[in-house]
Amino acid sequence: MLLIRPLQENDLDALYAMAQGAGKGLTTLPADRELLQKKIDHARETFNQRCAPEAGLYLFALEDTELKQCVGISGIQARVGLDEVFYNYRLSVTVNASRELGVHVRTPTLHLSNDMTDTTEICSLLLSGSHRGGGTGLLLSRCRFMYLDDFRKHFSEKVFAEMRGVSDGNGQSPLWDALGSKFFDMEFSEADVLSGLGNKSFIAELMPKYPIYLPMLPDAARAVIGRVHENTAPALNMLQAEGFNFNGMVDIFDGGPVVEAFIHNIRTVREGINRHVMIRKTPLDLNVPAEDQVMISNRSFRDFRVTTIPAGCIGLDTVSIPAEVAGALEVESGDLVRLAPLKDTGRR
Amino acid sequence: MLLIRPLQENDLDALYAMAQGAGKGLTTLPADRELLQKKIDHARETFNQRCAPEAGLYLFALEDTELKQCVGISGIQARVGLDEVFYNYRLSVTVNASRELGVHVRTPTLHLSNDMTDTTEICSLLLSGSHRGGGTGLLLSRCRFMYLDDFRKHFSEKVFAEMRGVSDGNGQSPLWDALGSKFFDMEFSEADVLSGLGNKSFIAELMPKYPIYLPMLPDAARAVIGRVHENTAPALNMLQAEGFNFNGMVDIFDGGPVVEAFIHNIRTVREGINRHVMIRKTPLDLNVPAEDQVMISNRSFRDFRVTTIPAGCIGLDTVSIPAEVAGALEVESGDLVRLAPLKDTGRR
Amino acid sequence: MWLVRPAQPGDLNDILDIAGGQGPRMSSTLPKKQDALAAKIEQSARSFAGTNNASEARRFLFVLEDTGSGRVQGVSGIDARAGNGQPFYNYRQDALIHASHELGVSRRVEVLYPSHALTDHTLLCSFTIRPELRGTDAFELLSRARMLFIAAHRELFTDQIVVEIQGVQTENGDVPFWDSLGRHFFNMDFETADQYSGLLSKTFIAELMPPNPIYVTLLSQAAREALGQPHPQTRATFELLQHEGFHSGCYLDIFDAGPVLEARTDTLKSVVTSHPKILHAANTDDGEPCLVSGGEGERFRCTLTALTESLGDEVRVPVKTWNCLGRSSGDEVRITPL
Amino acid sequence: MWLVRPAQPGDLNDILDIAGGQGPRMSSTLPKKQDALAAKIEQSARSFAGTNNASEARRFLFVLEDTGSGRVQGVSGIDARAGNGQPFYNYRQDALIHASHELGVSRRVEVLYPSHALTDHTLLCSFTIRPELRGTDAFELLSRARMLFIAAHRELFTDQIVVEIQGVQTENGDVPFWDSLGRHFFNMDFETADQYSGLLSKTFIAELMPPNPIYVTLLSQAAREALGQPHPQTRATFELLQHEGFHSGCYLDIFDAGPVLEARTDTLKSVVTSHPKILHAANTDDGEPCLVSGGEGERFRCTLTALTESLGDEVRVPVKTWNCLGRSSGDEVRITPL
Repeated sequence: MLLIRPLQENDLDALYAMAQGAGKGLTTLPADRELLQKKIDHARETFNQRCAPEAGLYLFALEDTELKQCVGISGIQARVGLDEVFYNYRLSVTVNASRELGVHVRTPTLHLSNDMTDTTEICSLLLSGSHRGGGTGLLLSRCRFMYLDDFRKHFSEKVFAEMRGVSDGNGQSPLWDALGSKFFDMEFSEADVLSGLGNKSFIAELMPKYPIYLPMLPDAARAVIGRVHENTAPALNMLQAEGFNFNGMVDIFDGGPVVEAFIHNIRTVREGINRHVMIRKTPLDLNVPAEDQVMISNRSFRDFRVTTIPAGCIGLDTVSIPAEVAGALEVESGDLVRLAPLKDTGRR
Repeated sequence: MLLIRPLQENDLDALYAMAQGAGKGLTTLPADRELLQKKIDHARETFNQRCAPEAGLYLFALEDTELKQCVGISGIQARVGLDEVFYNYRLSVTVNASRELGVHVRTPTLHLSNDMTDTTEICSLLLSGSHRGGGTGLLLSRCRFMYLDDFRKHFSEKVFAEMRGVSDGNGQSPLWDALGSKFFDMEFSEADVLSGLGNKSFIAELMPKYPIYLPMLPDAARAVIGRVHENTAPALNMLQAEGFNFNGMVDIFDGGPVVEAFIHNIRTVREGINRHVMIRKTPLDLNVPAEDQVMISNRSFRDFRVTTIPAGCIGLDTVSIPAEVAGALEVESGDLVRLAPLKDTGRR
Repeated sequence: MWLVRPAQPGDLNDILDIAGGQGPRMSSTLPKKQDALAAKIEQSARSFAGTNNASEARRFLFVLEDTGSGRVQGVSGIDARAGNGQPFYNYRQDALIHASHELGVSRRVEVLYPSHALTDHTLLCSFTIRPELRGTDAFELLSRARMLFIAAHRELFTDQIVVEIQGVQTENGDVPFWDSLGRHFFNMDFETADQYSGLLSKTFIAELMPPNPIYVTLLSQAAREALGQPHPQTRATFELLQHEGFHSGCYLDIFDAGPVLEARTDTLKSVVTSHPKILHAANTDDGEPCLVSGGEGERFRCTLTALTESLGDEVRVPVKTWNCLGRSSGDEVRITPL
Repeated sequence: MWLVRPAQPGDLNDILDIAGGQGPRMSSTLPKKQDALAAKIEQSARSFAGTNNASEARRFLFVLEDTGSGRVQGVSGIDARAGNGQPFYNYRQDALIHASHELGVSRRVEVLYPSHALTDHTLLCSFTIRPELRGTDAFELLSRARMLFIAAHRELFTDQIVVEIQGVQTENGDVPFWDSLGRHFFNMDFETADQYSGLLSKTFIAELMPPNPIYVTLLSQAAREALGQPHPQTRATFELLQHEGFHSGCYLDIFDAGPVLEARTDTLKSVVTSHPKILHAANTDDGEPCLVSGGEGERFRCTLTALTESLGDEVRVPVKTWNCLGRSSGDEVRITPL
């Protein structure tokens, strides 16, 4: 069984192995044991409510219950930009027009912005290569929306995700080459890592503060603004299907887009339903196609657990699940659980 | 009967009388016969598709069919900022933080923006004092959403409305006093009128181009940014109920908010249904409470007409309407019409 | 003889001829259209005569006349107040230091700020001369006669004086700075913008110019190299003005990034060295070559002369110089060495 | 006698005493904490001795000693390069003209631009003296000794030299400019920010300073009135520096909007007038009051003297002056009138 649960102390080795396998590009989970340990500690404090709600970092592990091992991770940062400064470029338009001369020019312009400050970010998604496919990625990502839904007061009304921008096989980013490198005396990967480590004062010190007029950048750089890396396209599609939209913000280094949604508009949230648990005696084949699976969560803040069951288990007021699933979710007969389809049902 | 139809040549006198009665503040419809005539001409060209779609100005008249007189007007501008330059302030946040000193300051900041350029605006709503109440304002405003719905390709995906900002009994605006007046050597009302007349080059010439940090403005000015004039509160409530949200833009003069919505998310659009017309022989009392009325449109681009009928007329596939209503709508038995509740049904 | 005097309506065709014969930029403040030029000459005449009304800017236009043929061979001008009541646009080149203490890096970031700081300073402008006269004494006369006029009418001008020097242009007429910046916003070629700048109110610049500062590092390499560089053809002008005491500051032309030269009016070489003297006759044509000017307002004249003797408040120059200036013995003139 | 000489470790307590006795701003570049001040004195000693490593900024600290009591009564300093390897922050006051041709209106819009243009210019700093000596000859000695040091070590300093003058502060310690601008962004009072500025790397300014230009019209009236105005208590300093050839330009302090004075190093009065001379003895104590300096680097000394005779390359001053300077007959010194 694949089970979502809060990240735990003993996940460090698995996490480190995954981070190593992911290589560069995932700057929020670098392959650094000390740093990963800090993240785990932070997550433990968050779930145990030993840190301020706005400082919360909710990290979920995907556990393969047969292997008893963490094979994936995903996260929610309760608020960004409260401890450090959170930067984006806002892709805006400057219009210059002269009626006398009959000239009307629209100039796309990047404005340095901190407008995502104090907003909830979904982040840190990483799935072990061995477990990709079959809707596992969906479960790992979308379980977060069930959590956001049930504990809204801990999060902002809107949530966002930063999508990785375009870079070539060597990790070179056209936007960085045309813009960032002119101001930061370092490589893209170095800047990206520094930025991921959280101390962003170097950005305040080195970043251009005035707007950047895009016609002054080369075509290659302009072309990637607001576009995602090809490896990230599936993740973007998934979020768009959930109701996330590009909000005009892009990453200051690689130009990757920021997508956002009101929590109440997220499909997983809209389509979620509550049912009372009934433990079934009759055996059940859990191995159904992803289309027929629904996510089921135990709605626990401290020990949030989600797995999938066949849609057929859902009754009018109840959901009938095998004892092993109830055990994994730590629920008993009569407990209220929440359900949402794993895949897009096209009901919209 | 109250009937929405395209504005016509012979509405000039009524329009002029309404504009005179409205006084200052409605800068898009000044009491100037020549200007009003131009607006009518522009609207006629738009409905007759004799101007480019993006230049369209759709003006609808509310006719009291007994009086045979126009008693209200509302409009849609297909695209703003294509002919002149369209300015707003974007209410943004600047974050300055020093980890070393433990300082973290968020400074609300106004950035001059042209980002509404190329977007559809709903505008020019004016209702004669004699006809206020009983849902007439709703009909006059919301008929536009039925039009936007049926002719989406003529409009942008999003539409917006600028809401009148706060000013006192003498027409003094606190934001203007603190900001605009420092740069424009004129009265608020004068600037507002000049701006409404469409030639906005004086704004490019006189407007501050750098961001305005709000802590530098007096409290009275800061307090009105993004707030509406008390007379406009009902209009704002109506638009919010329709699904419009504040989008972070405010008027450069009085700080009034801009609200926007995706057309497909507007309640009138979401709740709209199509039915085939059936002319009923049995008499029908059209005079039902606003709660029980539905808007009915003939879906015509050139000769768009909307009125209200009792909700009870709606059948499974058809709507049964009296001959007089069919006549007013210029529809016949079997024609497809569109219906939407006049008031919030709370179905959401 | 070469004579510099106020432009007159009758000079119109000669000036048009000269203005038309220049490259695109040379004529930027000198309209090529007959009616615009005629209006400019009339405004100049009012400025010399002191008959402008209060709201009209004082703009002086001088011509270089070959007294033998009576033909005008060059034009130069002074705007008493740059911008003539409107903003006078420049870029101000400045640098910010972007340094990270933690990373131990420091970078000099050049920025161009839109500036009107030179608005209302006296501006030398409209300098246009037949190419074959470039670098000659007549060339120097045409340019420096303006300083003598300023010296004699100091109260009409400001303490700071500026002059724009044409910037870099390639042989096929491309302007690298314009192509890298202005073109994107004005949506027209350099020559068109330049012509508008001479003819129209500056409203179009306020409307079309990018409203925020520009990072130099984002300009094309050719544009960066052109910043503050004079066009090779302006070499003679540039050196003459440097010799007068002008120096490049941090201001650049907004269209071609040519340098704006600045000087303090009271330290201009011609102003400092040209004291009023009383005119007397010399018997010979020999002597030190000098510029000599005389006459107020519309009667201002300036020519080249040989100076035989200068003792105390008196100078001796040949009588033909008197005639050229329209002055006679005992009149006051100004003299400065070539 | 009054003697100006390089600060030494033994001066620490005297300097702390003086620094603590000043108003908040006077000591801005002079730390009040013992270890910070000791480090500064050591850096100064290395700067005088020329033993800095390449990356360390040269910062010179002078003290005014009463040779009778041996007590230090004042301090002054020179940073060879303003910012000491980091950006040196100022506001540059400039104006834009907002004019509408159609409406016939024109407005001068004052703007403060963040600027680092003075980074790396030589900076006079750390001037602190016991209040009772303000305006005396000792006061002039302490300030101008630095110019004589610069004249004698010209190669260590840049062509432009600047000095920040304390800005307006009310009697109860409020700084109107800070209250209208900086306070909103730095979220601390003026004194705290000012202390950090002296003690910490300038990273916090990059992090906290508003990143965009500031419209003067949006400042409070008290803040607008304070722009470029010196604190009344700095009157003596201000006048002394003006007399040296410093003038206010367009740069202001980012915290209190006090003026930044600028001068060309080679035109400073003390630099221009102080030529090297050979020292000889005078028999009397009478004569013209002068500043006299001698000695290189850490042996630099400057004092007040009576100058009896100055002929050619020679000067005659009393022998007690020799002793004070640690020089003897035939040595080279610099002399400049008070």
